[in-house]
Amino acid sequence: MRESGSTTVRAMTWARRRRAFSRVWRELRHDRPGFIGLLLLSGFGLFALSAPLIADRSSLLAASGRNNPDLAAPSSKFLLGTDEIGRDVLAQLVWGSRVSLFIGLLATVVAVVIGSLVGLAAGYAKGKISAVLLAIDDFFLVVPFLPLAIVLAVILGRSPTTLAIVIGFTSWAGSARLIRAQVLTLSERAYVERARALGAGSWHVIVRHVLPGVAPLIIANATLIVPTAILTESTLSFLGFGDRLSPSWGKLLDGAQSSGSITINAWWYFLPPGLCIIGIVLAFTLLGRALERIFDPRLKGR
Amino acid sequence: MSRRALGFIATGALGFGLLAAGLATNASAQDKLVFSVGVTQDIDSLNVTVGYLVIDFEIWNLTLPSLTDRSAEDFSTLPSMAESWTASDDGLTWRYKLREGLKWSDGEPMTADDVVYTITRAVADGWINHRSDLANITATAIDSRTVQVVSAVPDPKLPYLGSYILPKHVYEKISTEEMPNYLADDNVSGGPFQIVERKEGEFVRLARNPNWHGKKPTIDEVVFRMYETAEAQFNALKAGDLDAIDDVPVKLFASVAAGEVENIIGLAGNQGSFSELAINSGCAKGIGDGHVALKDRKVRQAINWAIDRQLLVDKILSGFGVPAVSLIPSANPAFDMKISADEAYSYDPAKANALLDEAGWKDSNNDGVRDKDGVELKLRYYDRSTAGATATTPFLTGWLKDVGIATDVKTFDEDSLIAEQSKSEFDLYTWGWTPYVDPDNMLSYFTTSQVPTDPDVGGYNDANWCNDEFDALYLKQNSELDPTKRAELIQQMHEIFFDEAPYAVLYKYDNLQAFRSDRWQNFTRQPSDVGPVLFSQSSPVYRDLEPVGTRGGSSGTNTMIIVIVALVVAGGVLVALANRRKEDPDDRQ
Amino acid sequence: MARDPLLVCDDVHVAYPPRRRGGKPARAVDGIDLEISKGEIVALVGESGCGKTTFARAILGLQEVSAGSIVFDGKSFPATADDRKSFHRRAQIVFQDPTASLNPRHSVYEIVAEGLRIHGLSDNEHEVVTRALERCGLHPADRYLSKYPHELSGGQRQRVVIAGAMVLEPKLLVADEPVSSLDASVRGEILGLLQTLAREQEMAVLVVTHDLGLAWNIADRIAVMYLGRIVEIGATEELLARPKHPYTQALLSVVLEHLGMVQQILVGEMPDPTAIPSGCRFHQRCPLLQSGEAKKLGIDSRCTAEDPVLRSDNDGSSVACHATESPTRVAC
Amino acid sequence: MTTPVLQVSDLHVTYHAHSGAVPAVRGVDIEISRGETLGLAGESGCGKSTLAMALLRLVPPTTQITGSILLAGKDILTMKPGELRAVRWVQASVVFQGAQHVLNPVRSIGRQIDEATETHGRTRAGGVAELLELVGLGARRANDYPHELSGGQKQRALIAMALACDPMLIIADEPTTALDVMIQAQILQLLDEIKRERGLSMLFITHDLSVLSQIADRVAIMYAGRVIEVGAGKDLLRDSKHPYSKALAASFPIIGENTSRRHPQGLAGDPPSPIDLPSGCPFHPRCAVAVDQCRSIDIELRSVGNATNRRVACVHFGVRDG
Amino acid sequence: MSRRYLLKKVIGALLTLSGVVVFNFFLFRIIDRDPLAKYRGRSKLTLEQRETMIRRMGLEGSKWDQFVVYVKSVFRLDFGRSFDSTQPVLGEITARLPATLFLVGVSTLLTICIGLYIGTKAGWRRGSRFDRTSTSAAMVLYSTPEFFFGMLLLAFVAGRTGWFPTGGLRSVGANYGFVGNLLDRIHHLVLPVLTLTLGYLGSYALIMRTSMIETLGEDYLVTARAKGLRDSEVMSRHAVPNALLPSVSLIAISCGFVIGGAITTETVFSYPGLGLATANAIRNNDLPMLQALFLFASAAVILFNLVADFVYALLDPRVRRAE
Repeated sequence: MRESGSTTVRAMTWARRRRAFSRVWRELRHDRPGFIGLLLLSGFGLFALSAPLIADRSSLLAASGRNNPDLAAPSSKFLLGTDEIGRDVLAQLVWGSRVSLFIGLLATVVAVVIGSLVGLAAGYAKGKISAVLLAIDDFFLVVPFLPLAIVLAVILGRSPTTLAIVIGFTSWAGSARLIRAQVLTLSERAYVERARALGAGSWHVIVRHVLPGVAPLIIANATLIVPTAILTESTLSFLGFGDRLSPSWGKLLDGAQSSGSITINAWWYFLPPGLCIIGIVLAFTLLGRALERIFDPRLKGR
Repeated sequence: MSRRALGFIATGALGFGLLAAGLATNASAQDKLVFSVGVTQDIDSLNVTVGYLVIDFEIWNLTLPSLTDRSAEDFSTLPSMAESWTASDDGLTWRYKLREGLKWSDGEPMTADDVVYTITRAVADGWINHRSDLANITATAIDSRTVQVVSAVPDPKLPYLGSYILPKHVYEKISTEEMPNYLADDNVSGGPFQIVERKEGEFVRLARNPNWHGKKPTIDEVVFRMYETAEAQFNALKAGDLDAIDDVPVKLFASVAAGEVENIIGLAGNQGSFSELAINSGCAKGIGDGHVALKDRKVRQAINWAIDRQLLVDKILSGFGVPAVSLIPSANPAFDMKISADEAYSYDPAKANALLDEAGWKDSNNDGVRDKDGVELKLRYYDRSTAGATATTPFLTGWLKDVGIATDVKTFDEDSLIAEQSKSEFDLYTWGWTPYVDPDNMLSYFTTSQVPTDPDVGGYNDANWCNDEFDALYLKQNSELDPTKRAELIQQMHEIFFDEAPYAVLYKYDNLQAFRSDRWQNFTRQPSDVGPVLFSQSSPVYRDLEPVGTRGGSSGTNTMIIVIVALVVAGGVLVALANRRKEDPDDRQ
Repeated sequence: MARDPLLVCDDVHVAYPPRRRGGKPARAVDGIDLEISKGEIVALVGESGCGKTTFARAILGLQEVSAGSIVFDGKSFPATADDRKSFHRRAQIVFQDPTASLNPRHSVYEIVAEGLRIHGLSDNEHEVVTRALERCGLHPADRYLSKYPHELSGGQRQRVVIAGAMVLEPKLLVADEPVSSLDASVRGEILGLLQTLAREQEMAVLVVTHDLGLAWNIADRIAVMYLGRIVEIGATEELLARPKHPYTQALLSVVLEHLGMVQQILVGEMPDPTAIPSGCRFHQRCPLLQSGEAKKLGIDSRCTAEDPVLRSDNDGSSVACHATESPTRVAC
Repeated sequence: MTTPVLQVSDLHVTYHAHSGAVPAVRGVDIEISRGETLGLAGESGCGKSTLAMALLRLVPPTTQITGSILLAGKDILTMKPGELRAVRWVQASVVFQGAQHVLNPVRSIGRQIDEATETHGRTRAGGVAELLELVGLGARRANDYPHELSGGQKQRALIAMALACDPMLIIADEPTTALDVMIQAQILQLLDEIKRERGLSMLFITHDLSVLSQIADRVAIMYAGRVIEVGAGKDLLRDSKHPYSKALAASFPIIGENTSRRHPQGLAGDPPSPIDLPSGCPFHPRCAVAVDQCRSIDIELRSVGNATNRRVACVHFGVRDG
Repeated sequence: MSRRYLLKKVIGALLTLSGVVVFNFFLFRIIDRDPLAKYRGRSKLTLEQRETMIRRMGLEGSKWDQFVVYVKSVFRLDFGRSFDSTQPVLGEITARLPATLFLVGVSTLLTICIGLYIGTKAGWRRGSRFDRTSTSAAMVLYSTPEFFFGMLLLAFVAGRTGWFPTGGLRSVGANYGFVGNLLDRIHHLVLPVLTLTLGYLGSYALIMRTSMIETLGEDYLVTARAKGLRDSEVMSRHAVPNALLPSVSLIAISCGFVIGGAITTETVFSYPGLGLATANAIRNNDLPMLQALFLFASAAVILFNLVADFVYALLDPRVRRAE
């Protein structure tokens, strides 16, 4: 009896998740900007995955352009031409997409984890803890983000991982505030009150009511942090604080700029990474905004 | 349309108006003949006791006098402050006779006192830029126009004495303690130009010094303008904002050299500047904590064999330079090492591997990195954050990895890197030198006496390398007055340096400079035909430059057109916005 | 008079801390005495802002009591977490808005079973849930188990809320405006359900409402609240037939036009609980004072100076008004 | 007879939501004569508010409105935007439910009231002050902002605003909902006084039948987008004919009446959703006296007995429409 | 305006600022940088000289002592001497401040005016062609790193046409008189301002549009229409003032990003302001300079947020007239 009960519950939970997912999917499919974002994103995802098929990793090595002309225009051999030391731009672009995405996503994970924890705690806890967390959040909200990220990058080093952590560490404040606000509204909800009246402890309330309630918001918010993280990465790399040995898109722009490619119109060197940054940021932004529209509790009720 | 919307439009129109007005100022109403030079390096310090960048030297060359000058053609010694000189028989004592009526730019007389004061204080306080020239020298004033210089040892450099002479009446007020912080903003000049305006990080403007004793330059003013990127600087040259630029990115220079850019010529000058990978050789008399493996000559040689210098020249210099294997001690190529191509270091990873194996560094744990007695061959590799300085790093680290040497790359600002070097706490680091004309300086840097022994004092021996034989040879050439014999001694020093390999000298690079050929002519190179125009040893070009025809003119008309276009656009936008109101559907029922 | 008092509230106060430094606390509940017996339905009637919801939440421990005591089932209010948990098994609350009370992400089954899970009563969960739903008028329960709140009508949602409370078989149910957000035609059904449950389970119900009609529908006793205090309490028929407190009278008059009562529309609005008037808290709006009646009775000065206490009358009702304390009827 | 102030015939209002067309109002005829108050009652979703908003075409632009709405003889539905704007607030104004954000939170009460007169060039001699005094707020409230007023005061301000251009018809859309009984009584009293003093006509929309007994001359009850019963106020509330009206009336108990004591009454089932209306009479699934016919025929309003103004839409009542 | 609100905001800003001051101290103590690197190997400093310098830099004693010295000097606006130029930091900063203020000020003003105008219009006419076009454009602008705009402008406008200077703050050595010099400055400012404006225009327009759309659902717009107001009046009197409220806070928060934008823009255009100084200070590990720049930047953001709070209060009577 009991087992059958819990099986049904589990089945029901899964059915609900499936349904929730298919609802989101359905709504997303009908949300044109969001769907375009998703398509763009899948395109970039495939692009990043296909890196080994397009170019060998060794073509990223400095010496790999040994026998190639420098800054050669696109040709059948080099679809996007070569850079100033004769390396295939396409190879760097495709492997760079991995670096940019990796940094963007890892930074987002860091930001979302910190942001969610702080947001949840600040929203749920009362009194001094909440005040202290809020003050910290306020602080990170006003501290100028780029200088702080640069300084931290200088301190912690330049590997993609540390860069991602730095970016994540400096960009959680907004989501913490957002999540806190949502937690506050959620804990005012009558069903949370009801759970408390049923004798529920904080743990139950957080796990059963608050977390599932903020999860969609966290997802939507995360989708919107990725593009800022990618932009930050490209800015840091462009300013020369990126990892020199990882060909991220920002690094490519830095290379293009310092080698004078813009002036001699080697468009194949600076336009592709620039457009890729715009494209991926646009993709995540479109998707994130669509998810926000879909998940937004204010719009849901109407 | 509501008042608010009008407010928006008004603000927009104001913006447009300002932009248009801004455009109108491009017209230059300059009647002075100004030569604008773009540089990507900001001035380090105009204080001759602390500055060390080439831009600092360029400005000192223009503002500070010296007893003798160098010819533009072949660096031969020319009179400057001194109109003549005589030597004692032993060649140790020299008397310089100063020109008559020398004056500083502020009108104070320039006398033997100034010379003696400068030399004496420079020796006493150990000023870096005077140190090597004056190491063994004492000076006394015989009268106000005669200076007697005594060298403790025979000095092949004399009678050339190019040390900058400072105005005593200014510098005697500055204590030794205050000296490092002195801004050198006195603007008292004894050279052809004097500083008239300086905005840090922006520009330095120099005007002709009326009290200059030499040839009167044609140009009225020289402006050095700082740019953050070489690209922006190049664009400024193209746009006509600048007349000359240094440090043209190689690819841009290639296009200029190919004649693809109108009105601009490129001159690739060589004065022996080279880049190297310094290897901490762990001199027993020095301090520091270099990797144990690097104390082994074979390992250092292996590093030299692992590097493809020709590829660096092709890719990083686009061919504007040549591979190098030993020190370039002088701007004069006559002092370069003489070595046959098959003996010189070349790209031979097999040889590098063999040498490393021989030295006992083998990859016993198969992690791709060689090791010995439990120590991994993993080296701290430091480079500079200076723009462009890091280009070689991916190449070098890649090649080192190929032969089983791991690297841990860290980037420093130049000051911090020098601090690390002063402590000799590094394994490998990249740096570059631009040698003087006389090889003595460059050679002196690798004597034991220049090995850092106190981090606060440091030393030029940045490979932390010492060799008694080299030291002995150095002292010999230092007092060898016969040029042929001296050249032989230097060649012997080269051989030791080559074999000991404290450096992996990478290449000798050209200074890539570009000029407005439609505006200027007479680009004096030093030395003639091969040397650079800007940032040369004694900067003669500024005295020789001549304008081509008349300047300016075209930008004015351009600007007028733009002003009109901008006004029309602004007007159009206003009208369109105003009309919009009528098109608005009245209500949204 | 109460047989087996299940809940005894003695001089309960709830004060919200001042919004800003130097401000006054809001005395939302300002000294309430109330007893509720097993199986009894008591209606707590008052206008919004009178503190009735705060009081209801205080009974359930959802709001901290600043003074006074609440004794439930012979025990004073639990201090430890375990005690509180077991207390919550026996006292439940139903909120005004069923839509808000249901987590939109949980199915009906999960909602109803939530209480059981919190208290670790997972034996026969499915059966208990089904029974609770059916008892609350949702049958066959199977049809509703896997539905989500948005798939239900307002009335059904409120039934689910009640079922969620009933699975724990509470002894006391506090219903805070249980039907005010529902359509009129659905209201009766829900009230009927509450009445039936109270009767069948011997469950005490405290209905918090602003609606005297609702009280007439189901309550055994009515307590009228004004500005944090009960001003009159008594058996439903008695109180509604012969209201004694001028506030109760006015309240009744505005809903009972057709019984021929003259409308006594009070002027102004109820004051803020941060600024409770001195003397009788109702005196500023009291028709007795305004019409001069109080002066005739000679109590006008007491009305403005002395806070009247709730005095039991011999008919079982209690009133807090100086005008009802005739010298011949001193409280026993 | 003079022309009615408002005459609505065969009004259909269909708005478009994501889920498709929603027929919120399906063929409504109502009429209000001068000085008369018509009470329009019904539960949530019955279309009463849509009807009210449609009267001045205050519905979203995509909404489809057919039929005719004659306001003082002129059809609102055929007016050009300019004409419509000139009619709004001058001939008919709206008293919204004050609890919601119907007042702009960042503009003072005075300016919001002024705005109406200014727009229509009808500056009043007494200005805003007079209006505010009239509704019992006091002239100095003009400088206050909505958040500084209580619910009852906001409602008074809205009434003052509605009176600003001296309209002949006031559409009161749930003006007392969410107010406490005592305040509700105050507002009703105020509306009643104003209406009498100025001879205004009023359409009073509410879900609370008991309110209508105080203020309405006639009452129309709506169910699923239709009017299902019309009649004089008190008659209709005491003696409803339509089974739905009956049940609705019964769910507002009369205190002191023993039938409702310990016996709350209501209707099983829920009001139908306008997107998914049952066939025939939309009430039949909840109706205790439904017959087969009810499932197929959606019956029109018909007169009952000899009372000319009593009309019911139910097969059990009325024979012929005269 | 309520004094309490003002006071609360000012105190909050001061608290955050003091947080920054403390954070600043520790942040820059983590960087291991030899303060005397500049002097090593160049000039012989006696032990005494070295100690004097260390003391002047406030690098003596325990961390706590250093902290006290640091806080005291911050109050005196004494940020020590730059490791790089060896000059007092405050002077270096004040010399560059006007350039950046000019750049950021003008572009922020333009961004706010144009962005809000576009956002308002797009939101009000949601779904219209204007909305679709402007929103798409805003999305693309939002997605583009501002330095990429700078690069493109430099390459295609300045480099190709020569209409605008490619960098710097002013023409060197020329004196056109007061008005002429001002115009010369503006001429140099055009491209950097355009870059920074384009970089942030998108996000401002999107913020305002969202805010407008949220306002569209409000009941008071129905009230305003019912009163017979024109559509444009409903928008300007009722929708915009309310939609501005959330935008004010969001724009204030995004001000921090503009400071980042100033760094890249000034770098691209060699515009010698604080942004460029920051980039250089970081490259040179010039800690005293960085520390002060960081403090200034934070103070600027805090100040901007404070101003935004005041603007908010001015716009919103609920805050302005709260007790």
